[in-house]
Amino acid sequence: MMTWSDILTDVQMRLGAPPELEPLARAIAYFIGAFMLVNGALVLALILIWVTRKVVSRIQDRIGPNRIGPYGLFQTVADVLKLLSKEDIRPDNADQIAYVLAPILSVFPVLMTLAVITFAPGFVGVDLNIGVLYLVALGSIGIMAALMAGWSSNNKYALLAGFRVVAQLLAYEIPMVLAMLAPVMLAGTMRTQEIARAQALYLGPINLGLGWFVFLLPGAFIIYFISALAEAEQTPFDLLEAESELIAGFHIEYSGMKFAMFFLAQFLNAFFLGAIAVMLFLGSWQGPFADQIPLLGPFYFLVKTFLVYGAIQWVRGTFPRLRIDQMMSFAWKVLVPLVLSLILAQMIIMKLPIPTWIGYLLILVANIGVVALMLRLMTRYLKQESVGTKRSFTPKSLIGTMAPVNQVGD
Amino acid sequence: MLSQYGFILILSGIAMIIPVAAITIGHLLGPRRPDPIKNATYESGVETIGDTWVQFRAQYYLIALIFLIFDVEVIFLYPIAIAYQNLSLFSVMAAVTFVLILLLGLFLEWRKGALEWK
Amino acid sequence: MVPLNWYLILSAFIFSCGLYAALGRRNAIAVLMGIELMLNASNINLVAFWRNGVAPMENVDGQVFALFVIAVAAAEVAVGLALVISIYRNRRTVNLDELDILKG
Amino acid sequence: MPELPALPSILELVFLAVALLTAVGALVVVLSPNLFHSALGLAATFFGVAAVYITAEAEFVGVSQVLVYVGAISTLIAFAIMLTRGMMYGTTSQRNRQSGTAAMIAALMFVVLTALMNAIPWPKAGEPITDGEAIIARLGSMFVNEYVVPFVLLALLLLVALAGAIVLARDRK
Repeated sequence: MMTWSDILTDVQMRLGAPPELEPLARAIAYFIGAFMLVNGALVLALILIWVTRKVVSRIQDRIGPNRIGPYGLFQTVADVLKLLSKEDIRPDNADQIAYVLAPILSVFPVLMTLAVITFAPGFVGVDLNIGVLYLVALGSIGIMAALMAGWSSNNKYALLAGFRVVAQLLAYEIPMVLAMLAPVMLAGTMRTQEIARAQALYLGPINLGLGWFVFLLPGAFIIYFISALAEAEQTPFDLLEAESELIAGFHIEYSGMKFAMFFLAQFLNAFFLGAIAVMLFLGSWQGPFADQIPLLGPFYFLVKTFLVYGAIQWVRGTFPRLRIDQMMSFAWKVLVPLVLSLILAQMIIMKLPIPTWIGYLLILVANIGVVALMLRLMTRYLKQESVGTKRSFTPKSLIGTMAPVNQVGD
Repeated sequence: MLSQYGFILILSGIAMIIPVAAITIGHLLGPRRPDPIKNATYESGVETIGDTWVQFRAQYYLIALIFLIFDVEVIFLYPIAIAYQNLSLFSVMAAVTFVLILLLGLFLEWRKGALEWK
Repeated sequence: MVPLNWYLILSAFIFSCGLYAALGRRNAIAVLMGIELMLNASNINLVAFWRNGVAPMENVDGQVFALFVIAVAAAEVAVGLALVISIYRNRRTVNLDELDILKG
Repeated sequence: MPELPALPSILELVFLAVALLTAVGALVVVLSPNLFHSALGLAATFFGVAAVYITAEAEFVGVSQVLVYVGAISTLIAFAIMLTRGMMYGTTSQRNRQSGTAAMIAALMFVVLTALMNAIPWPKAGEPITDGEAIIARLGSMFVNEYVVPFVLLALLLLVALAGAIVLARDRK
């Protein structure tokens, strides 16, 4: 299997590089690849911010950016220029080193995610043996960044928000990691490339490319999706930096480009968590005829990722925020027990002496059972909550009454 | 195999340089007119009283604690998942016991009320 | 390959730092950090000896030990810090030389 | 992928850089008067140690190190520092009465150990590793075969530690 780095190295060797410089050629190939990946991600972020603002505006019956460029396309560029020209304020009693380091460390892990994302067969940064855990481990750096930002600003609100963010990230990381264990166990590998390959579906010699794990593990997928929303600090889990209510939580003291770094990290993180969902559950580049026409692979991958990202924005545009106690108990009392029982069921089913397809069927049944249980728990909880919020009056229409208010005692 | 990590190394270099460059450019391009009010702690215009000392509740510690224990158990489950195809029934029972003890721990915390966010 | 004694010297350095923190700092949390450093140093040794041992593909015991050490260190730090917090609640200090309640 | 002939020297350079990061982090932990700086230094050390594992081709131990130490233990320590603050910006010394002796013991220890490590003729470096994934699978099967008793005992230990720590740290009414 030729990977992109092999091809690039090969090209350099053909161009007449001496054989003893082969490691250097490989390093140059790696550098080109890494450079393209990172810059691609930055351009993607520009588009992504515009798409997000447009989509959420439409959902909420607004227009969104429409002044700069056609359809407001260059709004983000203008924003970046504005942020560049802003004063770089450093609070007097901030801890200078940690204060500067925190925004850098929040972008760093997000960009590092690119290393194991599978765009097409052979086109993955590197196919690490620990791919899936590598993705999880990068999240730990993000946690440290939030902690450093909160603490070094020397502001009690930043500190409190930083701690709450960390508590949220910690609480939802466990269900996320355990949900990621389900496809890893099915594929028997942590290499993202191999997981993608395991999601092929052969009908005779033809690869239909529809053996996506989501068809087998819908429960694990939904749990992953919910936890990913919380990890990306997206609505309904964004109560710590609710743009419309609070002043941005732990990065309250940041201005200019440092603030932009947190912003960039958050957007790209949401997108990459969607990409991870695609890699683990939605078949990565797999799809009909992806084997025959190589260009379809990256196309499928990007389309799926944008769809998942769109779903995240859809949720963001429609759902109200949770309270912090609801959020915490949802992670520990609903998601973790459910995903643990799911893993337990999968472990036992995979060792039962039955044909594979019956095993798959049983896993599917277990997953659907988990989803049903989760929905049941949630509806029960919502009913229980809605008792306390009875309306004091019944509005005549949704918009409100146009009739003049009765003047009392005049 | 180690040459794979060469890519990680190069990528981490670039991923470090990008935010550093952005912040440096922002620092150079932006105006610099510090004054004591601007550089004071931002609390919506209200003057800061006392230092950053806030009373934290042990709840945060408990969340991190539960996370730590679960994290440790997760790192033991992943290699088992990799080796799963070749494990005997006895080994699988050991792994199942491991997960069951994990669940037991969770229910213990639940009963003790460590999961309530008050 | 990196020579074995480079790993060992690094590990000796970290161990010495940890030893100093464990013996010379007043704050209980700093002492716990020192203990963590020492455990990490021992782990470096385990991994380095595994790598330089016979048939590292087969005999992965060094890595198994390292993982067990990580797990036990996690349990240790959890209980240790909980003790520190509990002491702080009762005595309003975490400086170890002020905790002389058992002095006769 | 072909084994690169020039890799050893590059690997050694990388190791030296990583070791420097680790050592500086460890020094910050020990010498910084501010406890939170110590915690950050500790996180840097943990990260450096994970990179050291990777130079030794123990990928899984490296990633576990990042997950458990950087992700969980550093955070736990930071939370504990916040819960027991009050001395953080205080003027009291961070060192106790025996710190001079402790420094001497630690320095002596380092010198003796280093001399010892250099004196012993270690056997030449080990065999190359061809399949990293097989090692992870081997780890997994060893947990539930050769090391099954410690494995289950470990689960019990973690359970007991969890229960005990929660009883100790919980807010009392």
